Amino acid sequence: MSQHTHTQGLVELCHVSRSFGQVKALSNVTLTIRRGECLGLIGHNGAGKSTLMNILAGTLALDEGDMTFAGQPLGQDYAVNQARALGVRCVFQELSLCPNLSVLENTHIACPEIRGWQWRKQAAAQMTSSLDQIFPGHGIKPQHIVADLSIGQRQMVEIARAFTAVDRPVELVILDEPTSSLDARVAQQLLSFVRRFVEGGGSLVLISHILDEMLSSCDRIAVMQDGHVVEVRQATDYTRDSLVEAMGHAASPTHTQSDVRSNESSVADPTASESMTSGASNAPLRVHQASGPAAHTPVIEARQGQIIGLAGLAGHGQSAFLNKVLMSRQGAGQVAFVAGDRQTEGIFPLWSIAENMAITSLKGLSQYGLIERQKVMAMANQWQHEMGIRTPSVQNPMGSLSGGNQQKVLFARALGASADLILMDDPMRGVDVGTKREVYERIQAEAAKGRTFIWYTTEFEELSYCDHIYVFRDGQAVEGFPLSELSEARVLSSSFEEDVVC
Amino acid sequence: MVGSPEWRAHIPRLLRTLLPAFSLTLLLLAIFVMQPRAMSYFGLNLMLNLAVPIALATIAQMMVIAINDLDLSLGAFISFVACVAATWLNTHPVAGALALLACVGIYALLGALIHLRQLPAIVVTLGMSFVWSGAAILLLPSPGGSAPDWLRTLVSIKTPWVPLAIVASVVLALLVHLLMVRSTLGVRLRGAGGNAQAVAKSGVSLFKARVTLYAFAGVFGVLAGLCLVGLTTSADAGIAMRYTLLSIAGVILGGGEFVGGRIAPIGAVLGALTLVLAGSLLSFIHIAPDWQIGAQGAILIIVLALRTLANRIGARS
Amino acid sequence: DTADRRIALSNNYAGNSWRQVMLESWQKTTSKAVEDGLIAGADAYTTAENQATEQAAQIQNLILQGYDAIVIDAASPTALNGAVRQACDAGIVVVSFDGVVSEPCAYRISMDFPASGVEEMDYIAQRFPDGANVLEVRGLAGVSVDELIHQGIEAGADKHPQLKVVGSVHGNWSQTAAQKAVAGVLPSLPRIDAVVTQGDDGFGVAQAFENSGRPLPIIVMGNREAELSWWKKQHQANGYETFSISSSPSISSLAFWVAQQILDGHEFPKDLRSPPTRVTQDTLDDALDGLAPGSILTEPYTVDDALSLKAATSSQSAE
Amino acid sequence: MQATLNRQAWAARPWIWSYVAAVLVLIATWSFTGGAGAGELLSGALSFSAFFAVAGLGQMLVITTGPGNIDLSIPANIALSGALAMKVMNQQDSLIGLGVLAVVGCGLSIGLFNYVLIRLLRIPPIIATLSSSFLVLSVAIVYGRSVRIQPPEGVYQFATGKVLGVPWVALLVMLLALMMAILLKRTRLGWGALAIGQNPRAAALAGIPVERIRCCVYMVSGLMASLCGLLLAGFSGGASLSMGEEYLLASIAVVVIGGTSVGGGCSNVPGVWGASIFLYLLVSMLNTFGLGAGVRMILTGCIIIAVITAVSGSAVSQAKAR
Ligand SMILES: Nc1ncnc2c1ncn2[C@@H]1O[C@H](COP(=O)(O)OP(=O)(O)OP(=O)(O)O)[C@@H](O)[C@H]1O
Ligand SMILES: Nc1ncnc2c1ncn2[C@@H]1O[C@H](COP(=O)(O)OP(=O)(O)OP(=O)(O)O)[C@@H](O)[C@H]1O
Ligand SMILES: [Mg+2]
Ligand SMILES: [Mg+2]
Repeated sequence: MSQHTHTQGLVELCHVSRSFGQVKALSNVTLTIRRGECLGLIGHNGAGKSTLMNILAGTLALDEGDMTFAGQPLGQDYAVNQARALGVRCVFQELSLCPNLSVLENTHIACPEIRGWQWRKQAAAQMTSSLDQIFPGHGIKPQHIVADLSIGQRQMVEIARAFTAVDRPVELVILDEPTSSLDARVAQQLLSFVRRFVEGGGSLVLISHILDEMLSSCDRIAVMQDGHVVEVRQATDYTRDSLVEAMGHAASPTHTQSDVRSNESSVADPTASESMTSGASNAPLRVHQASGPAAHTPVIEARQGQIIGLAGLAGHGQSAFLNKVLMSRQGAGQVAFVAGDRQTEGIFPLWSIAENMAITSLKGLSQYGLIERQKVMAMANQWQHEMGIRTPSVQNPMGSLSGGNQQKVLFARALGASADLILMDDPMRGVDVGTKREVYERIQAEAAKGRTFIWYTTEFEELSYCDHIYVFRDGQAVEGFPLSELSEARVLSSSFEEDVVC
Repeated sequence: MVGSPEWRAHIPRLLRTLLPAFSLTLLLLAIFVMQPRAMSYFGLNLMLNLAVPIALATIAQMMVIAINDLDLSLGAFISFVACVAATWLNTHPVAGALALLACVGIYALLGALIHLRQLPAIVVTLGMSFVWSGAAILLLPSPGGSAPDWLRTLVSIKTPWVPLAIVASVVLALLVHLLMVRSTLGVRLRGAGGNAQAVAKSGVSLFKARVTLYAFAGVFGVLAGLCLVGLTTSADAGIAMRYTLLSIAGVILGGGEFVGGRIAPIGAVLGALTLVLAGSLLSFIHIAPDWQIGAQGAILIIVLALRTLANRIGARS
Repeated sequence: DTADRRIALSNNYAGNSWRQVMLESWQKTTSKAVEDGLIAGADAYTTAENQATEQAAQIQNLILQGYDAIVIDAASPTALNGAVRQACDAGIVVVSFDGVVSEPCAYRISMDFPASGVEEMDYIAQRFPDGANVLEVRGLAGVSVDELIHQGIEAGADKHPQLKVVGSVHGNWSQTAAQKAVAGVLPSLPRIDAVVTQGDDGFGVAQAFENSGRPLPIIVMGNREAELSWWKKQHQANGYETFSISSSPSISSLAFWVAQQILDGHEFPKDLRSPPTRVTQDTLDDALDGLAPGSILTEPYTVDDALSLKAATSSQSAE
Repeated sequence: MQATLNRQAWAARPWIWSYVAAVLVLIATWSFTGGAGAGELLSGALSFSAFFAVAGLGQMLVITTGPGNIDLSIPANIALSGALAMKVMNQQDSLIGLGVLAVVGCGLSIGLFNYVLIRLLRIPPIIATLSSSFLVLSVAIVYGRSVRIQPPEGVYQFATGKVLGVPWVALLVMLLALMMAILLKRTRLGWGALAIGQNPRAAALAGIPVERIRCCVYMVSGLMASLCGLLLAGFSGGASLSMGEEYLLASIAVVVIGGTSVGGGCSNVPGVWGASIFLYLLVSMLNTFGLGAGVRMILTGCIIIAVITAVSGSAVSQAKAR
């Protein structure tokens, strides 16, 4: 039977529209999700991907249009519980776990079928097996409280939760930017599971801004632009450049290492850096680490105008390091921070976009100690333009922005501040390709003007924009090397070295 | 398992959950040192029996706090229940029982109203506190009434070995722990407080969750009022007004938080007992009357400061 | 002989001047008694919150401490009954005063509140034989003393039909609350000739009238220094005359003596009436003489007063 | 179209409703009395609600910094400050300045003390301020027993005086409210407090001096409460220990009825005034109707709930319209 329905759609969306006030998030979208395929959904920030998936998952009502599931039309009253009953699961872009509950308790929330006298045991077993299957070596216990997990671990829990089948099989899973908070290794684990899942007959929708992932994991890719699906083709028909072009960005040549500005001459070997003195007026930032697992722990040094990259697997203390630097520098007021975990560390939900943007630069926006509203608005409008934040007005609430656009606001907050040291905690989570490129250029331009960046990233590609890279393991930087010595193998080997022993 | 790094990572959390027990022990020790007579069946019962209604009130408040609301009417509600119990329940048991049931119903309705119209619970319950007080004054314009005999006997049962007050507190703590922490219902209710949007996206009805929690609050409020009137044998319209504040303080002292569905039933009961014992300790130290009220504050501060200290030392080791 | 006996005072509230003077009076009387070796100890305990439940817990703690007698100014006449019963069962003498308890095993010393209400109305009737508009300022709703005085006022209104109670507000026995409540209703009221109060609120009422610019009515006062001073000033300015009545805070020492005498083996009836303290125009200057600012008029009681009280009460009941 | 626009403007300003409610109550009172004593009632409302408002302003700032932040030491603070003012001023006009200084110092120190308990001893704010209120009340009892009851003439004149029927006190508190509004809308301290109330962790990471602001917030609350104590003592002809008791609930009530979110991060200065006036007029109205205490209280509660339901009803329907 599954062979028979393979070409027929599992889910069909016909002429679906949805708007939020004046914003038309989706207009007239027609899309088919087939059985046993992984459909990729790609598009710029605010294109309407999450909105479409929310409609599919039953958490948003559509304004116009029809949906069918396995040939059966879904009524106007289609909602979460019906979606669940049909075997549709969704991992939302903004994580949807209860931080006060443990992992297994969160499993019950999503799978109420797990109940009865032994429900804890059952939920723990389900969750462990699901996690083991998708993320071998995850290190998460079902009893852990979610608030204690790092954002990457939370994402793993949520993904694994979506694949736990209790009573009925999972038919369709929607993954909305599942890899944004995962490091390369874990992301790879997920993607290979995705292939196994669809080969087993399941259907899957994958949203991601990382092109390579899309190209390698999806069977077909649908491209969205401003609320429309502009084209759907086999993944093999696309190349990186043609995808970018289809999304509506001018296709710029793929980034290579050679066009990164290289002021490597000013970068010294970190082990030798202690003997170096800087001629610049700003003394370099230097962080000595307590002795760690590795034989030699490098002194982390960031000089004016440098971009320092922090690499390594997620959860190995990069954020903690950034936090430490932030707290030690904050007294001087010359430091800004771009959060990656925007929900818990970045946004102020009750405020408008403009206020969210201005909060770090208030000193410069005030006169006689009073904040000038015009200056705030001017700043917000300017940065909306520069970052391409899609919204009718910067006075709209922060929550009306799509995930990637919220992230851009956080970027604007830090870049707009007068800080000369900017710390970035995996800041590109959810930002689309076109914007990313602009931001990379922007960061380099700012660095050239004398600003210093410390940049933790989970994407290997981004390390090539850094002057100097430190790899973290077990809470410590275990190795540091200049850009010229960067290679994926080197980063991987220092991230893993002793992991094998454990 | 014990001693593994896995386990060690959870020591701070474990310590935090043990803190309410720590402060209670600290207070009990101080009292025993000052008044050895307190260390007896009779002594413990005397010190703790009035803590039981407060513990019940604290649990009621905790139900509301679990969904990120605050009940400012609890004290007035319990006073009203006490008045009903001392009048109608005594003279017309059936009518009285129905009235108490209706009270629980009103609580559930409040939950529904707050959810459907998205009202700030604190304002609604503030308004309700006037309503309950007014109703209590209409019922008992001046103090009086008399608790039904069965209620009086019930609260003065002599349990073997351990006084009723302690048995009741332990049973209460464990029952509510089972209900709110161990059961699947409790998980959904706490989840609704932890991340309302997320549980709604998983198909849990927030409406049901809030109504259920408010109904629970009503039930425990009624129990608190009955227990109180059984102990005092008669009622007045303002008998439990302070329970509002005490119950909030008890929840927080027990390790609960105002938002995020972080509640700890066992801690809440311990917190209520701690507050009551802090008052008792005062009677065992001889202080000039002028400073007695201040000493009450000082005792609370010292107990909490010691527990912060213990927490820090524990977390460091 | 009570030289090795100990007495405790359980008090539920210390936040107003009446209670402050009451505690002071206890302190003075008992420290003398302890010095004289009449009694081993007499400690005063005040709860932090004005709550019957907290006071009940306090009484239970006092039982635990082994006091021989407990003197109570109660937050509620009924809510302490459970604890009082336990004290009686433990063989402890319980004497309640001012705020009395209804538990039969306890002794009660209090002013005749309804009678004082009637007396206030009597005074007004005498000042306005042709009738008057009266405003009633009550205490805290739901508390028995408020209800008792109110009953007295109502009885007085029945007794003097020419007096018309045109308004009634709750001043919560607090100067500021009374001022606010009165200021709130005044605009809607006709001319007020007289105001009856329950204590600690007369001065607030006077303030409300002064601020409203209305003619000053006869405000029946409650023996507070502020009230009496204001009265005196008005009298000097324009011959203002009124009347003041309240229970004396030193009733705590009276209760102490009663407790001590019972411990000593004397028999007392369960219900004792303490006389109110009154101030008239004639006694105003004497009353104000030596009265500390912010204080309240009080009469010292001795052990003889306790005995004569017993005699008076017994003769009353014999009638 | 016009109607929906208006509706949006109203829902965006929840404080309007407290004024609407106040006006309705006023009309109800006047129709009962036939308009007698109208001016008197209004000017009374202005001066009495000024005391609620000034204490409420401080409480509002504390509540703004997030759930769990609440200042329960306001009543004790009022009692102590009133006593302190009267004693320092000693009925002499020449000492008024010194008295005001003492009161300001007292309020700021109580706020600082609260903050120290919260920060250094890590005591939850609600319990910290409760404990400190006991201590402060004890100090007030010990210190205030021999208080000279009368305020100096200058203070009394100021507290009870009027200009064009508007009490001076009300003008002063309006000025304070204006300053508070500017503080919240236009200063870094205010923005910081609002940010902390929404997401304290994000606030710290965005470079906001979280602890310094928390400290300021509690100190401002202490200051406001002590000013309330001073004014109240002046207004009612002297300090008394029980003077602040009703402010425990009232200070919270005016804040939340005025539209400030208890969840933090959103504050509402005009609402504090509106709610203060509303509460005073409501009690006066029910007193005027001459109802018994029980019925009066029930009506008070029902009216409060009805008002809040009406307000949120419009907000909900507007959200749906979006
Ligand atoms: N609750 C809302 N209120 C108002 N506007 C909204 C709301 N949710 C989404 N939008 C708007 O709808 C549009 C589509 O948003 P959506 O979240 O679907 O984008 P997306 O494609 O998922 O973007 P991203 O890649 O950044 O996640 C955006 O312009 C967004 O501002
Ligand atoms: N100041 C803080 N307050 C609350 N939680 C914190 C704080 N600092 C760190 N955490 C939490 O502690 C956990 C471990 O953090 P840590 O910074 O060491 O991991 P990480 O290496 O940065 O993780 P990732 O690479 O996923 O960002 C995370 O869940 C983080 O959110
Ligand atoms: Mg999205
Ligand atoms: Mg991190």
